[in-house]
Amino acid sequence: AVVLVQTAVGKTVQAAIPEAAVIPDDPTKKQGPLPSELGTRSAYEKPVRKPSDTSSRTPLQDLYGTITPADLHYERHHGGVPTINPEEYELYIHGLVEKPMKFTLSDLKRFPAFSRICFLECSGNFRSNPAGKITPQEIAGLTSQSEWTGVLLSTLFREVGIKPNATWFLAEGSDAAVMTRSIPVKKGLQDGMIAYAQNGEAIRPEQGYPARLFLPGWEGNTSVKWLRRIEFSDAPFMTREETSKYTEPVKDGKIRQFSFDMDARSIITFPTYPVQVEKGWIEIRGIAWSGRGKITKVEVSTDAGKTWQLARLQDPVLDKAHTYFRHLWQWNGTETEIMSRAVDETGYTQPTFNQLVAARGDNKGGYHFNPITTWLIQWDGQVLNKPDK
Amino acid sequence: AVVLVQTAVGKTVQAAIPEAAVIPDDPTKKQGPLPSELGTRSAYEKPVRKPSDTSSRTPLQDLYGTITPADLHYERHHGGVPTINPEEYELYIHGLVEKPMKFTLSDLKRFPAFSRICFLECSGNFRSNPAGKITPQEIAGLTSQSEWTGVLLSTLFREVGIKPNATWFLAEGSDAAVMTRSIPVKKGLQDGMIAYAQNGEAIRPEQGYPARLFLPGWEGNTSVKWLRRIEFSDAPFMTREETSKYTEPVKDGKIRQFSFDMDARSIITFPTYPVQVEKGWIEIRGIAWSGRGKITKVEVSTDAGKTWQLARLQDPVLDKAHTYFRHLWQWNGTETEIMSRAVDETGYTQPTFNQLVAARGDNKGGYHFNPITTWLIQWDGQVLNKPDK
Amino acid sequence: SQTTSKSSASSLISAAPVTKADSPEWPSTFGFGKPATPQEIALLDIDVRPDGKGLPSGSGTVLAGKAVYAVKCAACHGKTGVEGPNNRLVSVAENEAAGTESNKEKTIGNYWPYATTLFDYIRRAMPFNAPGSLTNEEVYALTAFLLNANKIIPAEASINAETLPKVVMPAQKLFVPDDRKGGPEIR
Amino acid sequence: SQTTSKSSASSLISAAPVTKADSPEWPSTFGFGKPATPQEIALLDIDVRPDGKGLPSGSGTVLAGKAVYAVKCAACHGKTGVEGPNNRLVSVAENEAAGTESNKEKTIGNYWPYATTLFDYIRRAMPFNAPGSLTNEEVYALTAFLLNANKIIPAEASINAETLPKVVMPAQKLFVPDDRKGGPEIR
Ligand code: HEC
Ligand code: HEC
Ligand SMILES: [Ca+2]
Ligand SMILES: [Ca+2]
Ligand SMILES: [Ca+2]
Ligand SMILES: [Ca+2]
Ligand SMILES: [Ca+2]
Ligand SMILES: [Ca+2]
Ligand SMILES: [Co+2]
Ligand SMILES: [Co+2]
Repeated sequence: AVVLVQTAVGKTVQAAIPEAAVIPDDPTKKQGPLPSELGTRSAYEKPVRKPSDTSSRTPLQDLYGTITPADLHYERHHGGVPTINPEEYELYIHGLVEKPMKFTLSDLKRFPAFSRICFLECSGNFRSNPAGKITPQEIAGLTSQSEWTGVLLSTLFREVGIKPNATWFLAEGSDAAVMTRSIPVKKGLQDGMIAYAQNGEAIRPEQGYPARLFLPGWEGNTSVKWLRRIEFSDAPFMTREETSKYTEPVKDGKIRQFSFDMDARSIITFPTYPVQVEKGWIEIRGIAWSGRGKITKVEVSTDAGKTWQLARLQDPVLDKAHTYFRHLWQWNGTETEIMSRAVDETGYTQPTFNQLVAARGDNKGGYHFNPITTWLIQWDGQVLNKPDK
Repeated sequence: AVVLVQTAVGKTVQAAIPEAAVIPDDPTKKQGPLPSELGTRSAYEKPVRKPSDTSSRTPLQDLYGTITPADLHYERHHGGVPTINPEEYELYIHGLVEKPMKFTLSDLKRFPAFSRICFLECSGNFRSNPAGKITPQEIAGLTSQSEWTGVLLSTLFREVGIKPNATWFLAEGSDAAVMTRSIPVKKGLQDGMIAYAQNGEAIRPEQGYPARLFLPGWEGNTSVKWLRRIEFSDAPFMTREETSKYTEPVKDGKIRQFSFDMDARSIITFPTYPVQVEKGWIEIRGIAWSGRGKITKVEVSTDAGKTWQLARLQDPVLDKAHTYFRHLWQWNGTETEIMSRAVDETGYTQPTFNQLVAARGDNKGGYHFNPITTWLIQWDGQVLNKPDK
Repeated sequence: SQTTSKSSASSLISAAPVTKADSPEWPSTFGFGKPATPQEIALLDIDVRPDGKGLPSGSGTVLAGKAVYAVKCAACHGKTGVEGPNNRLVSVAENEAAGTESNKEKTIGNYWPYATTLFDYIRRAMPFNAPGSLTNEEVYALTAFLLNANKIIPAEASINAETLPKVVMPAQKLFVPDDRKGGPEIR
Repeated sequence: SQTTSKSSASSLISAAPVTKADSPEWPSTFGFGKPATPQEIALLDIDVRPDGKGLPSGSGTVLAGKAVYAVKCAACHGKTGVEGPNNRLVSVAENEAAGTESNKEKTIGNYWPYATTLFDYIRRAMPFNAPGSLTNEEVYALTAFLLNANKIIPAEASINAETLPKVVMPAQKLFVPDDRKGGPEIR
C-alpha cells in the first residue's frame, strides 16, 4: 500500500513502501526484464482493499484519479462470489412481456453496446470512529468507479416487448443469496444496462462476472450482480433486500423504502488520517459524486466551516461519476479543520451530520448517510477525522 | 484470452475460454469466497499482450471500452524495464534555468496535480501480413489508453524558472538505454506532464514507474519513462532516438525528423480476423484517435469503400483520446470489405495505404504509418485482414 | 443516424452522433437469443410476491418449524432467535419503535412489512451455508415458527399459500416511499 | 479561482472552474524540492550535443576502436559491423538512398545526421548487455572505428572533443523537419 513517510524535514505525502528488493545500484547499468504478456505492480506498491466478512473497501486515500483499478473495486455481496462458467451463462427475461426470452453471454454481446464511466456506491457507505483514527477507505470506501460496457436495458426490453402494465421488474442474481431487487421499469428504460465489461476487460468476478445489472446513480445493491433473471410485474416484489435491508428509519417512526438515488457526497482523500503534514502549500484533494447527475461545484473550508472556497474540478465532469476536486491551501501551522461539500446539478448541497439528523430523526448512520466529513489538522500536522456526534 | 467460439448455429462473438475449473453445478446453492484484499480475473478470462523482444502489444480485439487495463497496456522499451526504488527516485531539472533543482517523488506529488484520459501510441505502430491472418492486436496493438495523473510541466517549469533562450529540453530516463529525447519547450508548457499515476494507482513499471514524461498526442517514445533528468537548451540534442530512429524517409530521398504528432487513425476491432460471423445484424466496433485533438467523426464502409456511413461515437469524446465507435450493419451473406476512417478536429481524414505511399514515396510502413485497415468478409463469414500493397 | 456520404475523403468537420441511448431507428428485433419455454422459466421462477403469487403448494406448522429451526438455524441465530451470533430474528422489545437507541436490532417483528418476504428469503438464501437446500414444507414451517416467535400469529396457526399473504405485519404501516427529490432540501 | 462564498448551504448552481492547466494565480514557488548542486548534476549530465557540448576529455583512434569492437561489440553486430545478428552498423551500399528497397538497413553511413550522436549513444547504451561500462577513451575509439568503417573519416584520424563535432555526416543534408500540420492534406 501507499503509506506515509516522515522525512527529515517532515515531508509527508503519499509514498511507497520500501522493500528489501533486489534492485541494481544504478538501473542505467543493468538491462531490465523484456516485454511480457501481463504487467504487474511495482514491488513497492501494495494497495489493498480492507475486507470484512461482508464487504471490502476501496483504498480511496491511495488513489490518484477517478478510475478504480478493477482489483481494488469495492466488494459487497450476501453469499460470497459465485463462479460462473460464461459458456453456460443465460439471462432469462419473462413475466409481463410479449416474448419470454433467454440470452447467452454471446447473445448479449451481439446487441449494440454502450459504455459509460460511472461510480457505484453501496448505500451503507458510512463509518465513524470515536477517536478519529479512521481513513477515507474506512469511512467511505464502499464506492468505486469504472468504465462499464454492456447492452442497454431499453434495447433488450424492446426485444422482448414489455406489456403496458409492466411497471416493475425483478432482477435476480445467481449467487448463493439469489439476490433480488424490484426495479421500476422507468429506470431501466432511462439508463439501465446489463454490463459485461469493466475498465475495458471482462467484468471481474466480484463485480458480477459474466454479467450484471447496472443502474447509474442508484444504490449499489440494486445493480444486481451475476444476473440470471428479469421478471416484469405490475408491482414490486418486496424482497428482503428492499424491506428488511436497504431501507432506513426516518422521522416519526417511519421507514423509508425504495430510496434508490445516491445523494451528492464528497470526501477529502488528502490530507487525511494517518497523514502528518507540514506548514506551507498543501493541495487538498478528494472526490465528489451524485447519483442525480453532474457535480456542479465542490466547496472546501479550511477554517472549520466558517468560509468556503470553490475547489477546482477535474474535467471531464461526467454524469453520475466520481469527480476529482483539488484545492490549493497554505497552512500556517495553527490547528484547524478542513472539509468539503459537493453540490449537484439539482442544487442539492451535501449536508452536515447534524442537518441529516435534524431531517431524518435520531437514526445516526445507516443507509444513505452522506454527511460532510471533517478532518482535524493538529498543531503538529497530524490529521485526524473529526468524529460526528 | 477472450477467444471466438463457433456454436451450433455459428454465432461467433467474443466469448471466454472454458476451463476445467471446479465450479458448482448450481452457484445459487454454494456459498462463494468472501471479500478479499485484491480481486483477480475470472479463471475463464485470460487476455494477454503479444510480446516480442522489443515490445508487447495490447489485445485491442479483446477490449470493450476505452480504458486499457494497466497490465495490458502496450510496452516498448530499449533496455528492458528498470526496477526503481521510489524512496531513492530523484528528478533533476537543470540547464537554462534560474534554479537547478531536484525533486523526490514525494515532492512531485505535493505539487498541484492534474489528470487526463489520453491515448499513448508508439509511432512504429503498424504491421501487415500477406495472408491477411493478422489481428487488430498485431496490426495496431502499440496503442493503449489510461487515465494519467501527475504534475503539469508548466508548474514545474515555473518552479525552476526557465530562461528566455530555452527552446528545447532533453528528457532522460533511468533505464538501461538511458533513453533520451529532445522536446520543444512549447509542447511542455502546452500540455506536458510528469505522470506518476495510471488508472487511479501508481504507474506500472513497464509504463515508467515511479514517474514518466507524458506528452499528450505525441509519439510514445517522446514520453520518456523512468524520467531522471530534464535539461533545458537552446537547440535539440540530436539523440539517437530522434535521428537513427523515430524518423522516416519521405519523398525525394528526404528524412522527416521531429514528427511528433500522431496522425488521426482508426481500426475496426470487431469483426476482425480470426472471427467468423453469420448473416444478420452485426455491430461493427472499433476505436479512433488523433494526436491533434478530438475525433469529430468516424465513417464506416461496408461495401469496400464505395459508400461511407457515420458511425456512432461513444461520449465523452475527449481530446487526444481513444474514442469508441460503433456502426450497426446487416450482413446479407455476400462477400464484402469493411473499413473505417477517422476524421479529427483539424479536418484531417485518415488516408488509404495508397494515399500515404503517394504522399511519402515508396517507403511502405515505418513510423507514423496510419492507413485505413480493411477487413474482408468471406462468403462463409470468415474475416481476414485485406493486405495493403 | 446512418447518413450516407459518398465523399471518399471528406474534409468537412461535422459532429457525429454520440451513443447516448439505443435508437428508435434500430430494428424492432435483432433476432439474438432464444424463446424461453414455460418449463425453463419455472425452474428459476422462485420469487414470491406479497399477494402470494409464487407460493408453492404445501404448508407448515409452528411446531414443525420449531424442530427444523433447532437443527438447521439455531446455531447461527440462537436458541430462541435472539442470541445470534448472526442476525436476530425475534423482536425482544416489539413495542419499541424500530431504530431507536434501545431497539437497534431490526427484526421480523418490528421491521418486516410483508410475511411473504420471509418465505421467499428463507427459501432462496437460508441456511446461509446450505442455501436452496430446504423443502417447501420446511420453509412453510420455519415461516410459521418465526412469525409465531415474533408474536404475529398464534401457536396453532398453519401457514400455506392461502394464509401467508393474509398475515398483516406490524411494521407494514411504517413503510413510506422515498421522498428525496434532489434540490436544496435535505431529506 | 479561489472565490470565497460565505453561504453555509448555498443552493445556487454555478459551474466551478475546471482544472485545465496550472494557474497564473498560483505562487511563483511552492518551495518543494531542493537545489541541485553542480556536482550532483555532473554525475548525471552525460549527454553530448552536435556542437560538442558535453564531450569529455580524451581521444580514440580507429585502430584502438577496432580492438575494442572485436572484443565487446562484434558478437552482436558482426565481425565487420554488417553481419549482425543485431543492428547493422556499417553501410554496405552507401551510395544508395536510405530507405530504398535495395538498401533498407539504415546505418551510420547512410542515415545518421550527427557524429556526436554516435559517441553519446554508445556511451549511454552499449554494449547492450553492459551499458555504461565503457571508458570515455573506449567510446572515442569505437566512434572513430565506426566512422572509418562507414568511410566517413580516414583510418589515421583521431577522434576527440575537438574533432568529433566537425565530422560532417553524409545523411545530414537529407534531414528535414516535419511538415505535417493536420488539416485535409496527407503528408
Ligand atoms: C451458517 C449460519 C446461518 C445459518 C445456519 C442460518 N442462517 Fe439465517 N442468516 C445468517 C446470516 C449471516 C444472515 C445475514 C445475511 C445477509 O445479511 O446477507 C442471515 C439472515 C437471516 C434472515 C434475515 C434476517 C433479517 O432481519 O434480515 C432470516 C430470516 C434468516 N437468516 C433465517 C434463517 C433460517 C430460518 C435458518 C435455518 C433454516 C437460518 N437462517 C440458518 C446465517 C445463518
Ligand atoms: C548483447 C548485444 C550487443 C552488444 C554486445 C552490443 N550491441 Fe550495439 N546494439 C544491440 C542492440 C539490440 C541494438 C538496438 C537497440 C535499440 O534499438 O534499442 C544495438 C544498437 C547499436 C547501435 C545503434 C544502431 C542504429 O542504427 O541505431 C550502435 C551504434 C551500437 N549498437 C554500437 C555498439 C557498440 C559500439 C558495441 C560495443 C561496445 C555494441 N553496440 C555492443 C546489441 C548489442
Ligand atoms: Ca451494495
Ligand atoms: Ca513537520
Ligand atoms: Ca514508443
Ligand atoms: Ca455461419
Ligand atoms: Ca415470479
Ligand atoms: Ca548536458
Ligand atoms: Co436505499
Ligand atoms: Co516521429
